[in-house]
Amino acid sequence: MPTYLLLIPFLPLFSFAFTFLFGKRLGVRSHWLPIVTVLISLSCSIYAFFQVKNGHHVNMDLYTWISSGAMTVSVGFLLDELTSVMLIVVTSISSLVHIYSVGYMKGEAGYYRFFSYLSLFTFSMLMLVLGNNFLQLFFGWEAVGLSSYLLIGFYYEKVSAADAGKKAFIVNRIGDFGFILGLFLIYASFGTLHYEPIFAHVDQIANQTFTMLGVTLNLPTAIALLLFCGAMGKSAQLPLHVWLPDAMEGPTPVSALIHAATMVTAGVFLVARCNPIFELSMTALNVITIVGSITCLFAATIALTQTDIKRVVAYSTISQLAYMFIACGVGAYSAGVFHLFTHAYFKALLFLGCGSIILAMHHEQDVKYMGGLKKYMPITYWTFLLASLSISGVPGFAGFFSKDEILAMAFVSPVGAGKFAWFIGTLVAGITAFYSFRLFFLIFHGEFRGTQKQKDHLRESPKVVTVPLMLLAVGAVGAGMFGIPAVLGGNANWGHFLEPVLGHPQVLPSHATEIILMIISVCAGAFGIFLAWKMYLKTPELPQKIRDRYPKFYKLSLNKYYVDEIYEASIIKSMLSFSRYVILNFFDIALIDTIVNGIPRIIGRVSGIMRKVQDGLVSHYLAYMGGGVVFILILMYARS
Amino acid sequence: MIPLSWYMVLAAILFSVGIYGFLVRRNIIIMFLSLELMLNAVNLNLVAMSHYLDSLRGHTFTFFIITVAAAEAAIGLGLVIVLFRNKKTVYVDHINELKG
Amino acid sequence: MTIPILSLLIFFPVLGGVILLGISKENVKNIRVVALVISLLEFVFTLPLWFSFDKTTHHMQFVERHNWISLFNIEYYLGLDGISILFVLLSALITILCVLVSWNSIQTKVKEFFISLLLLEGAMIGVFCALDFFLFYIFWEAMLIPMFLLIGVWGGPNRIYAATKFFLYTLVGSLLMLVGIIILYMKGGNTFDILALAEQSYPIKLQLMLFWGFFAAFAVKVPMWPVHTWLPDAHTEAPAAGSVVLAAILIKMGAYGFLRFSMPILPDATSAMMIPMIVLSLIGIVYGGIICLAQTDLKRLIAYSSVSHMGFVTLGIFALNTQSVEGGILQMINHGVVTGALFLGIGMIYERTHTRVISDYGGLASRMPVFASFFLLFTLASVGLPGTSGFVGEFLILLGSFMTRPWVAFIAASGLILGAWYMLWLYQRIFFNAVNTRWDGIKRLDTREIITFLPMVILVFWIGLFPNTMLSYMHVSVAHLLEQVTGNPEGVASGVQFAAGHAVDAAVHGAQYGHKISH
Amino acid sequence: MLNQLLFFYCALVIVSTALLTVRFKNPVYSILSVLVLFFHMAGLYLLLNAEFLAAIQIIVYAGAILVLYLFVLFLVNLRQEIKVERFIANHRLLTVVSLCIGFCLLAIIPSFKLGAKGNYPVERIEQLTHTKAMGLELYSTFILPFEVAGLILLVAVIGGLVLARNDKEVADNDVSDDSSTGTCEVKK
Amino acid sequence: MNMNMTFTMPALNPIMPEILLVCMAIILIFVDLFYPRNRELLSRLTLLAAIGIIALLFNQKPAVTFGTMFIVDPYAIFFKVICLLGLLMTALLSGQYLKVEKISQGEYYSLMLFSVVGMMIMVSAGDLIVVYLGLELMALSIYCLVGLLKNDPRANEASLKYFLMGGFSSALLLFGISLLYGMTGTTDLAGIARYCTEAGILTNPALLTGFALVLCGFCFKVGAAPFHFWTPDIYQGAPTAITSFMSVAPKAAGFAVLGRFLITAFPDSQDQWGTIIALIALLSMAVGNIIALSQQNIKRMLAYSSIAHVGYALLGILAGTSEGYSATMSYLFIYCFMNMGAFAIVILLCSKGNRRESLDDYKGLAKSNPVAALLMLIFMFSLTGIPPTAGFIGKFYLLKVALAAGYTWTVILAVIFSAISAYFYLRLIRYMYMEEAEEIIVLSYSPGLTAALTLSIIGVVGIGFFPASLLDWAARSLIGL
Repeated sequence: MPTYLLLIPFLPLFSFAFTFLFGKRLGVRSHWLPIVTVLISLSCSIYAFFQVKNGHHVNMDLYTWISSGAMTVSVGFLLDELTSVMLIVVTSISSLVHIYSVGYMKGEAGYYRFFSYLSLFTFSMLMLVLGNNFLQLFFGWEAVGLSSYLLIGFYYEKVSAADAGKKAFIVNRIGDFGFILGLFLIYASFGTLHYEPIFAHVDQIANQTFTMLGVTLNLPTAIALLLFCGAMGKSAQLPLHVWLPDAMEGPTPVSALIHAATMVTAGVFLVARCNPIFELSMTALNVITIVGSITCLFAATIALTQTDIKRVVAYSTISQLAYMFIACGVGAYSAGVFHLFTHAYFKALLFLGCGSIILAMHHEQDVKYMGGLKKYMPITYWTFLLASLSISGVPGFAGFFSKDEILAMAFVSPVGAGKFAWFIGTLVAGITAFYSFRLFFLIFHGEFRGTQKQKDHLRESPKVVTVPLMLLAVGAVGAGMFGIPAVLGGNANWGHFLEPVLGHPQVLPSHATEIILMIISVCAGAFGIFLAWKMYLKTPELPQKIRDRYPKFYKLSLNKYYVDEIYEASIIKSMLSFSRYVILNFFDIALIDTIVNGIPRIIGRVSGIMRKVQDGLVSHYLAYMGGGVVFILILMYARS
Repeated sequence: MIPLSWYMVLAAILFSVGIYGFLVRRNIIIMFLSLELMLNAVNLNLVAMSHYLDSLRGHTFTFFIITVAAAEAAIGLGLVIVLFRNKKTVYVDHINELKG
Repeated sequence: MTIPILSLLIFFPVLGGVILLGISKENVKNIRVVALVISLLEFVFTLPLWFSFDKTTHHMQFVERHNWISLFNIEYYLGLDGISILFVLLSALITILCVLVSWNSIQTKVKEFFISLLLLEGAMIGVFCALDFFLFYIFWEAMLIPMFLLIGVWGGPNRIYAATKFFLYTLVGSLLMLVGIIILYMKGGNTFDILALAEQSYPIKLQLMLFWGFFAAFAVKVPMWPVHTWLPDAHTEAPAAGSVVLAAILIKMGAYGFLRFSMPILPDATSAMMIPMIVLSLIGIVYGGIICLAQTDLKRLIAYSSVSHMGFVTLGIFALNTQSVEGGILQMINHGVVTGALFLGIGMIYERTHTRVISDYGGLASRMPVFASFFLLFTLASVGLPGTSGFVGEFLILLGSFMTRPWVAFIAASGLILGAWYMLWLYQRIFFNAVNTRWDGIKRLDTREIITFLPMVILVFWIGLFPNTMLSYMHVSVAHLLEQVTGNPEGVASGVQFAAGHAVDAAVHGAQYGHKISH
Repeated sequence: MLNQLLFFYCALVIVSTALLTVRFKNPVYSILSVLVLFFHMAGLYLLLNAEFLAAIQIIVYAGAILVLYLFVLFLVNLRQEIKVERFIANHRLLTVVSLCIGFCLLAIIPSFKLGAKGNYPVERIEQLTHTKAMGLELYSTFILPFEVAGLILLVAVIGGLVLARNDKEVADNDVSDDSSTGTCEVKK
Repeated sequence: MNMNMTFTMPALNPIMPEILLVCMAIILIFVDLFYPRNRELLSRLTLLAAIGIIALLFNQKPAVTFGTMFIVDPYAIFFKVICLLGLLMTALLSGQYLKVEKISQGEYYSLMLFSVVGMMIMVSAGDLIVVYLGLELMALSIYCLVGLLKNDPRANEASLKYFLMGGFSSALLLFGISLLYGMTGTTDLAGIARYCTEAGILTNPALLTGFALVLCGFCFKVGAAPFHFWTPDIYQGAPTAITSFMSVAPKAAGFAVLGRFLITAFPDSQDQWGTIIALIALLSMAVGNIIALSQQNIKRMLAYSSIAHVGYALLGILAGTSEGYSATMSYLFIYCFMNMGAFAIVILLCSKGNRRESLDDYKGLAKSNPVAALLMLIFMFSLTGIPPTAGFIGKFYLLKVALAAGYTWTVILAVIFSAISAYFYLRLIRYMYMEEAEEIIVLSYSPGLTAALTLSIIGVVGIGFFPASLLDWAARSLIGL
């Protein structure tokens, strides 16, 4: 079996174990091992990519993990086009974040802990993408959840951080609830959990039905939707998106790596991986598209009014992920993965940029106290600008190609919700551009609104921080080169490369439509940028006016549509009081234990009464005995 | 000729009178007397039966019962005397220290 | 078998107790050391079982058989199969840890404590080895005496109530079982030999009656809802070692009883009662999970979580197919390890803080990082994170129950969410959040305590990553068991109804796929 | 006919005296009425030609036992007996009980059937005389009960002695002396 | 005519043990008269007698003498052994107890011997007359023994109560016998059975009444509800040594007679008395176990527990099978050990001026006297019927036979009652092990007491682990019947 493939996940694992156990002694040197190992993984991944490019696929089992009766699952690796792309994304961004963290986390307590967790995450993510069966996917799925839990709660003494970590894990669990049931259904229908045989026979479950409690369901739809539950949890789609913004409590590199570039895209990866199943169910595809579209708009509108820079970026992440789901929903999986790829870079860049700003601002994250940072931190400024352009879909930048492909596909796709998705997508393209540049202008232009003390300490971040920024900037600009559509003279390598796994979209847009759609979305983007410039540079009082004009909308968006509050009230509070008052106090204490303790108490009472009979008076004893005699005599007659 | 049942009725009545006395009187000596009444009822039964059964078993049994009655009387009265020494009473409802 | 190894295992701890009796109660040191040595030796003695066990047969192994009370032909009949062997090993291991965790925490009547502990171990191993129903009952009841003392003498403030509750609850159950046993003995041809009893077939009415008789004993021990209320009290009041044994071994015996007696001897009743049992288990899972959210006491919370987890076990057992039953057994082992470890941990901090109130804690992670990491590991294992021991069992149980009745898995899986909720919340309240300054000077883990944890850590990963090393012991026995119950080594037919009998023809030889890929 | 009249007379007296015995306020009267009862009982025995028993009835019962009762009664002299309540509290309930038992005993008499005849018909007894017949029986068939009866009397003697003697009062009695030594033995 | 018959000497070998015992009793009186200072000698002689007679019994041949009035069969021998064991243990216990209580009458031992003679005669009686006389012999001696503490009003009250109720019950018994005699023309047990079956009067109300009255008499002797009322008062009031004696020996004798009466005289009407015995048994368990819950005096608690145990023992009788009787027999045998043990501890605790009969006196016993506490613990668990003690074996056998006879619900109720009983046995254990001592008790173990304790613990544990020989013996004892 190819060693390089084993090295990719297991080197980070080793570095995790080593750093976690001995990091305390290593102290500030504890970042070396993780960085080295992740770089090796990166190189291996690149090697693997070319292996695949030359047609060397791998599907091998390491050992049998669980085997019970007919059920056999092994730990095994599958290397194909999709995997190789994911490998590149994960390892490259992970290594950059590793390096970046050396600067960012400098002098933090638990420095070694941070790096060991990063390695753990890298390992889990790689296991997730490399697995050749659903159970290993699930393993990675949960393991990344764990590492995100640990990293979000890195500053565990902050209650909000600890809460956020817990929230992330539990919300994901809710998604996994569906996911694991999906796995069971898959096993029930295919008798195995390995990709290969499943996708080999997938066509046979087309319009199969299965019955549960008298309800008859379409089998592919059921499987697809159950799996999609998992994806919704991981990729923070409505209504399970609530954990991602809170996840910003974690250190910024973590947000960049886990909550922007890699882990949150696992949901998209899952859908893409299972595309043969999804393809069989129009219902599922429609659901995905609609959920994607709604989330897309929803998140973007929230992002408009947030002032915490990381939260703005977080919401933009949610809406970008929604784009990817739209892509999957309309059957343009390769487009989705393409957007995943590009998004990884520019979004990571945005986050790391934020990180660099936060460093400079001494962990001040509120945009209200920023402004005019341009002259203090040029590199951050330029890289951030590139990222913003990319996300706004300015032609030539990575974001432009991927997003427009998605929109085009949505427009022409046979899926019912396609058009709707296209409309929302285009709208959101504008909004995205607007809030990205709103953020950009507020941070870098205008007057500095912070304290004098902060102002004195403003300076550009060290090399170890800026170099990764620049490298990512390259990605953010150039990542699009892999998938330039034919209409723009490209040869759509991306689609061709992934075709073996993700198949070929049924309908392709004609060049004309594609051009038109492009122009529309570009205009939307441009308009957004212009509006941002107008509102935040030209006439800064304008936003206040609008706020006063539409206070309701403003409040709604500022408070994220009160979703958290609703959940808090409707689910958590009610659950807790249900548990305390109904289950514990009523059932357990008032009902069961009263009975349990009541019986002895009653017997005790009876005993107290019965002993009264023994009143020490012989005559009474004799009377009772006489009564007994009579009783026995009567019984005797009865039986005679 | 007297039928056996007459004797038995008499014995039964005597026995229940004895029980009655044994239950309701509070003077232990009277209770003993009632006990003797019961024993006599039994004796009457036995003698009458053995008469009609043409056997002596009943008679001998009666003989033994009388013996035992004597013995019992001796011990019972001894107990009563002890009781009287301790508590200066022979009333059965005064001895209810042990109860519950 | 040249040496009667099982008898050795049963009576060596008893002998150890006698040895301890000899030591003067003044030099506590020696008592502890001797107790430790004895438990270690005991564990060493169990190792041959592990290595020389023949996995290819469902027949009993290491059998010992002698006449005991010929009048009722009661026999001294011991043996192990793939179902029981793991529990014997676990009992031996757990006892070592109990000795270690009681090292300093037990200060009064030390000698008596370790004696009862060793006697308890002997009885527990006896329960798992006994193949004669009468003998089994003897061990089953004999176990009560030392446990009653452990809780009642060395327990917390409310110990007497807890101990009595535990004793009476269990006694009522087991006495009803005794009646069942005797009836079975008479209907089953005047023998207590379990295997022989399993051979015969009994009328269904009788089977149901006996089933409920056994249920009374086993369900209380498990404990299944609604007869679970003794567990929180017992756990809360018991000393650390007591809780550990209770969680790790004692409550497994109920489930073991179902596997060893109810199922093979009363197959028809078992199949008939499948759904009611499953429903009870589901209630237990959800109920236990929800009630944990309202707990303010560390030990109570873990105790209720045991109710939930044991609900999974019984669910697996009564879902009656290969995956679920094997999962159930594995889950028992896992729960023994994990919950045992959690109680060990609680014992350790209780020793330091003398409070079990969750809200008294907070921020311990920065004060005792090593401990925090251990505890996190076990928390995750009990949450059922893949890669830890918790996952495999629960996965197999859910899969199996899904195959039997899909809706069951839907309800049961909600237990996973609740589990994550209350466990992580607990962890947060103890180790995260702002530091409670009361614990600034708190003592870190010493070497003994770390050593106490290590075997558990190893087991957690071992079972999590290489469950087959455990599962492989069960395969044949479980298949045999299921054949006895359902007449089919695969267990009950799949309850997943597809329009066409099965979804794809691959499903039929899907297994082969698994194998083909894995080899 | 004469027998029957005799029976009725005796029965009447027996029942009435029995009732009187249990009703009299003064125990002495009770004892005396019992005395009367015993005599008539003896009369019935004669009717049933068991003259030996009749004799015993009079000698032992009337002569010995009742006298013993009288002695004890006077020993525990109870003037207040006349004043206080004769019956224990709630004796009506107890009356009911005794009536029930009496009813049960009477109720079964109709269904009574006589058992197997023995080998002592009346004429044989008359020919042997009742006393001799009894003697023969006692010393042959009933020798064991006879011996046991002896033992019972022995126990009665010992028991009466143990109970009745007063250790404190008679100090120079060897029994009490050994008892005192017993105690002093305990002391040292 | 029948002169020659008159003077044939009946065979005396079978009755030799009783005769010897009587002689020993009389010897004791004389010893007491002539060596007044020598109290040890009396107990020694008693022990000697007990052991000797047991030895004698073991190699006695089955025989019938005095016509059919005296039967020596394995059944009788078994019960005689139990009675003598009771005597033996009591003799062992008495030494210390008499010292503490300052009981000085020399008649103590001889009266005990006489009562045992009475029991032995009851046990092997083949005729109701003999049964009655043996019963009276036993009862009269016990009345005296109970009232032996003349200066203690409680003892006096106890004896008087016992006497009154005993007289009542024996009157009932006699009336019943008279009816039986009238219906069958005989008082010979076997004869009764023979005649009943011949004449087919098994369901005749008069006969049943007689039977029922006799049954009541015996139930009183064994102390089964609703004829149990004497038990608590008498147990509490009597000298503890006598209490322990009463709790074992007379019960055993009573059961022997009851058993013989039912097997020999009324074998064919089991369906008449089965249910009634079942009811009596359940009632006894209920009364015993439930009232015992609220007792504070240990002797009283043990009294109620003994009522309950009578209930259990009756489970064997109601089956009416020989297996059932052997169950009851082995149970009584085991009960002798565990109960004697418990009472031995009670005596051990009682000291001059302070009898320590309250449960509170047991608080913290485990700390001050671990050995005594441990022994008491074992006896208590044995009484509860927890394996691996002897009590469990006995209970198991009883439940088994009752189930075999088809009394399933009776057994289930019995089981529930024994679960209830666990509560008050546990309470004592809780006091000993889980409560703090109010006063530190210093105990003195006299050799006799130590011997008694050793004997009973060996019995309880030994039979618990190796019951086979006892059970086989009990089963063999019934082959004769």
